[in-house]
Amino acid sequence: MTFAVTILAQDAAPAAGSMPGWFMPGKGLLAISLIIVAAAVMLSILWARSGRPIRIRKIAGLDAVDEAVGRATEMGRPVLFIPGIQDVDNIQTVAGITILGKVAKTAAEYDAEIEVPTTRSLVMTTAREAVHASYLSAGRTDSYNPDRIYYVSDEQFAFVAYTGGLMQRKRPAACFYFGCFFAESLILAENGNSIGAIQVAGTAETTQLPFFVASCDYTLIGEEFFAASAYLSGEPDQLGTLLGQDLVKGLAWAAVLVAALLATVAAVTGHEGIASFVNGARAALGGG
Amino acid sequence: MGRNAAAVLASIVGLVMVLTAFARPLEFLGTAVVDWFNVLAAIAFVLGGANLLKMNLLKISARDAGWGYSAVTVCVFLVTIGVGLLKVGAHPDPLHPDVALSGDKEAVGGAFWWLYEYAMSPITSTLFALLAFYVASAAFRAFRAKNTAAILLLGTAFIVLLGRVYVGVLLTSWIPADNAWVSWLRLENLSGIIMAVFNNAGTRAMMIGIAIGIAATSLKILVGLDRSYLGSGD
Amino acid sequence: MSDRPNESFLARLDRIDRRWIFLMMAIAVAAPIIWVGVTGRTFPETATPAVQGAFDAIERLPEGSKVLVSFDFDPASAGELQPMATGFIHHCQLRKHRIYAMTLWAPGSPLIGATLADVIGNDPSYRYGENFVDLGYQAGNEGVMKQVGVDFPKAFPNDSKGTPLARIPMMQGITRLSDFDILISVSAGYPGGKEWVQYGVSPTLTQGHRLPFVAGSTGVQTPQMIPYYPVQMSGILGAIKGAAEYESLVNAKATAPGETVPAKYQEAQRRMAPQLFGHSLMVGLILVGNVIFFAGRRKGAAE
Amino acid sequence: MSQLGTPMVDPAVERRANRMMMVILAVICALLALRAVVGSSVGSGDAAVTEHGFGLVYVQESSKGFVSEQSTEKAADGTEVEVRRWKPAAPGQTPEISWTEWNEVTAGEWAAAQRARADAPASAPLVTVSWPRTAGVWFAALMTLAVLSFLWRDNPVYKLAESVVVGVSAGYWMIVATWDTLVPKLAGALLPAWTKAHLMPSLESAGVDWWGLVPLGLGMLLLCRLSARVSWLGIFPLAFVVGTFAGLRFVQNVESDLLAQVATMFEPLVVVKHQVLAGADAAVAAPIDWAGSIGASLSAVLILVGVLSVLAYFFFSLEHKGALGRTAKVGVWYLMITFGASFGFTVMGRIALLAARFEFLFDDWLWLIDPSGKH
Repeated sequence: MTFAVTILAQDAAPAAGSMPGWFMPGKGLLAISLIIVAAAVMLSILWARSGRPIRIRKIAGLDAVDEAVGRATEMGRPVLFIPGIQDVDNIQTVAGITILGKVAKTAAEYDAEIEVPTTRSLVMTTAREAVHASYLSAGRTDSYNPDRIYYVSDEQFAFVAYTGGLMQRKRPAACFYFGCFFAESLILAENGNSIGAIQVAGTAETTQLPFFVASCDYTLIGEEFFAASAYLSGEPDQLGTLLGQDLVKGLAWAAVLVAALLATVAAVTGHEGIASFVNGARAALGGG
Repeated sequence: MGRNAAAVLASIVGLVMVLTAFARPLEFLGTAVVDWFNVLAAIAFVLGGANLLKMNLLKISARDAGWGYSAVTVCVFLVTIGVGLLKVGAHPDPLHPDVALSGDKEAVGGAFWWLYEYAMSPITSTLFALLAFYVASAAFRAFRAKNTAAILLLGTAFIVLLGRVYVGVLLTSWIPADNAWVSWLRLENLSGIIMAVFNNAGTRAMMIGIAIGIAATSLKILVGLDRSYLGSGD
Repeated sequence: MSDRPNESFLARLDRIDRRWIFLMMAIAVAAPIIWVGVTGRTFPETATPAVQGAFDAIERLPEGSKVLVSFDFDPASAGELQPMATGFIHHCQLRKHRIYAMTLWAPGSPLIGATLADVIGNDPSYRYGENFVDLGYQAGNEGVMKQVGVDFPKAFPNDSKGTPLARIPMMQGITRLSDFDILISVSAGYPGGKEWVQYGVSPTLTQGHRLPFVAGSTGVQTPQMIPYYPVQMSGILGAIKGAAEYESLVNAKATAPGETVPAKYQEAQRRMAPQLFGHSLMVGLILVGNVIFFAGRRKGAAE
Repeated sequence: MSQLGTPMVDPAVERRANRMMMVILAVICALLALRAVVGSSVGSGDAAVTEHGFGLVYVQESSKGFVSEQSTEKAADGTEVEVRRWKPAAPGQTPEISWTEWNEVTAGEWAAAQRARADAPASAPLVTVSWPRTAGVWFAALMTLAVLSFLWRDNPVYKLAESVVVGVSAGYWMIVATWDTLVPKLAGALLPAWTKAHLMPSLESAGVDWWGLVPLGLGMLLLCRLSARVSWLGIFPLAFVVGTFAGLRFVQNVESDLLAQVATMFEPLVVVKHQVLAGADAAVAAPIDWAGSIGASLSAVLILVGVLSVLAYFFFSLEHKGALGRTAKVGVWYLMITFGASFGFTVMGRIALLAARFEFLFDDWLWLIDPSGKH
């Protein structure tokens, strides 16, 4: 507690001189938080590596991925995968490409055709690497066709125009949307719905979730999307990161509860010490 | 080998970026890399453009179904690049009329402006407007009161839809607005409460979860646990 | 006609070709546009707190305050956001604020010029470089926002015409974001209001000086912005409804009772009529969908 | 390519659809002809004329001329340099460089100008129909209809619009990247003098910025992808980008979403509000506003319950059973309300967009309505 108050006091008064000159003022709490997050994830990975079992709850949409790819194979229709419409500087795109790697592996094993239109040149390049690696590990490099992973246009709606038309013409049996999506979410999902495709979506764009929820068979909500690649891989290291996420979430959960209770105590009792701690903590965390 | 070296590179530059948030001498890197990325993305257009041309030219030469549309795409693409690079029809900057390419590329009246104003802009905004139709068909099909969760979803959508237009205001105008005990029941106030309380809580919690998810995904990249974006490297 | 002659009306309605729904939506939106276009009538609006907050934040600044307006949208979203941009500029003009316009969306730069010309084009008291400036587009998304926070002239070395900032009188004394008196963002997504909070406004909070921030946002982005109001943001215009409320606030200030309001300042209010019919159609569709659902369930239970 | 993915279309259905398309096109043409016959009145007062055309754009001529003058200025290092500055030519002065610009005017202004020119030719600037822009409005209108036709079914007109927009937008973004990123940030950094002389006269540069070599080098490595032999080098720029942004986003998200959102939860669950009375210092003695207090307290409690229960839903390593299961269920309810609200809000925006497209068709193209007084 004393330690926390010292940190808060330093953050509240940026001029405090105890930090070295090269260290940016007001960032002490952030540095400690980052260390806690990193430590939680790292320790969980080590925990998982030591061979202790990790149970992960079912995530409905992910169990459907294999089934959807299998159905596409049976019907002789392609699988459509869209890794969002943002560039590789967005972590959602990277997470989407990781999932693409897993889906492509399933597709390679089933010998289903996978089609990946992208909005960015760099995403095209990255997606080709991931898919190629999947075909390689499935031992089917001969079926890998880089031309099925291609660039359309950086413009969101030109991409939608193309993809919408593609869906009506090629009628993919399974459509996967994993990445950062904006307004195109519903146009894609409604088109997929109208051709009767199995659709699974995952995004951290909270504004688009309602549309995926309304039009897709399964939707991974927010953090579930980031958990998906670990879940699909089933490797202990990856599952360990999920445990680490839960540890951090547990801390956040407790912090939220404590924050509300402290603020209530401060308001009801009018205790000055608690009130100044509440204000200091809020300011240090960036809440104004 | 290449793949391992690349993963090490990713870890090193990533850790340096973490430090930019804390170390004054590195602060400039935080903004500089964004510039570098933009330049890199601009150079990457060569790959995207080459791929676009290749795919469409293949279609044209093979006389695939719909090759005519590919020809249109290729022509329009090349014309846009041509008039955009040469700033056709755009006058130079009035401060430097002697430098032919100094003008605004999107100056009104220029060829690039024409393509933007009369081809790209109306088509993209109409595509965007298609959503008005799709929200209607999605709502009709998906908003059925199958269980508690679905009832909450459609009930909320219902209240917000009504509360945001004049009909909603009229429907509950009989509830006295000046009595604080009941005035919150007016549709326009109810939709405001839904936004401020339930939506606020849901969005906040999702943001916290997503932040944790992004942090964990970034960490996986930083420690080299997630390398799928690097492919096989062979 | 039907291949299932014994099917009930409701069951057939359930399988209705979705193109009939599309047609209904087209009529529900098109007809009121013609009606409003011919009669010129609009619905009355009362401002919600978030819109009033936005209005007050601009209203309370002294005359000649420095207002940074970021046009973070493209023509595809202009239907919803252009009335907000017009309204903000109109309000700043009434309050005689100095307007600094910029955009982080490449297709947004032509919109700046068009909006400024539309609202203050014929106002002799607004001279370019003294009362308003068009800083144009800058690539780099939130990188520009961070740059603007520490070194404004580095992020925007010249205006949209290429004039160096040093030669623009109203840029004197602008070194960083907190030198402005208010930040306005009209945004359609990424980068936009949310990023401005994260990279522009929040850093000023931890520095102890709070930069007032007002955002106009599309309907879809608004729920995402709500958690930031009222701490990080002074006000939000949510969707066309927010724009219509704001328009009516500004128009009430701009025009004396009985005077006619220029049509260009009623764009959002005009669009509320198609909204009314569109929303009513949606509500009707949800109701019909559920009538079908419950009738189907009762029938299923009876069999 | 195999026959994978070729749509199974019944030729009879296809023929019927094509016939229907022809009928629709014919109806549209007939309506346009009718619209032209009816015509519309443009201009006011004396200048009013009936115009049978529509979707026309009028422009006014405006000549620009410039003259230069040489002067000596002190450069940054103190030496004197010759500079040539340009300014607009004064009336009567012969410009060294000149061109004509065309500015859009309303139909009313056009009608008035026609009238004025009839009275006194040559004095007024030329006002005329701009055929490129008129063609543009018509092209835009037809493309708008082409996109809307996709709602009916995929068809050749839609495919045309699709291929146009893919080509034009891919080109558009490449040009934007060239002029707004490559020229100032790469050419401007490495070749400042040349860039200033030929491409960006307004560039202010203190000399070569060697940092520009970093993205150039990365870009060159990326372009190695084009050759099969050195293609593997292309993963280094990818590793660089993904690595740097993983580092940046890690910090940013913890700071701005995780910590800042936790910070918003420092709100008391019990709120006491007082009635607002007239007078500045009345607040102290004012009676408690029970409805307001209960409402605000309830809101605070509901927000806390919501945040905690939705967070509980996201726990992955614990089965959703017992207390956690019940909490997670409440979390799902909150999520559904959030999604419903979001959906309701979005509908408003989407309808506004559609309204804007219809306004374009009715206003700019068909001249059926005229809210902004353009014609």
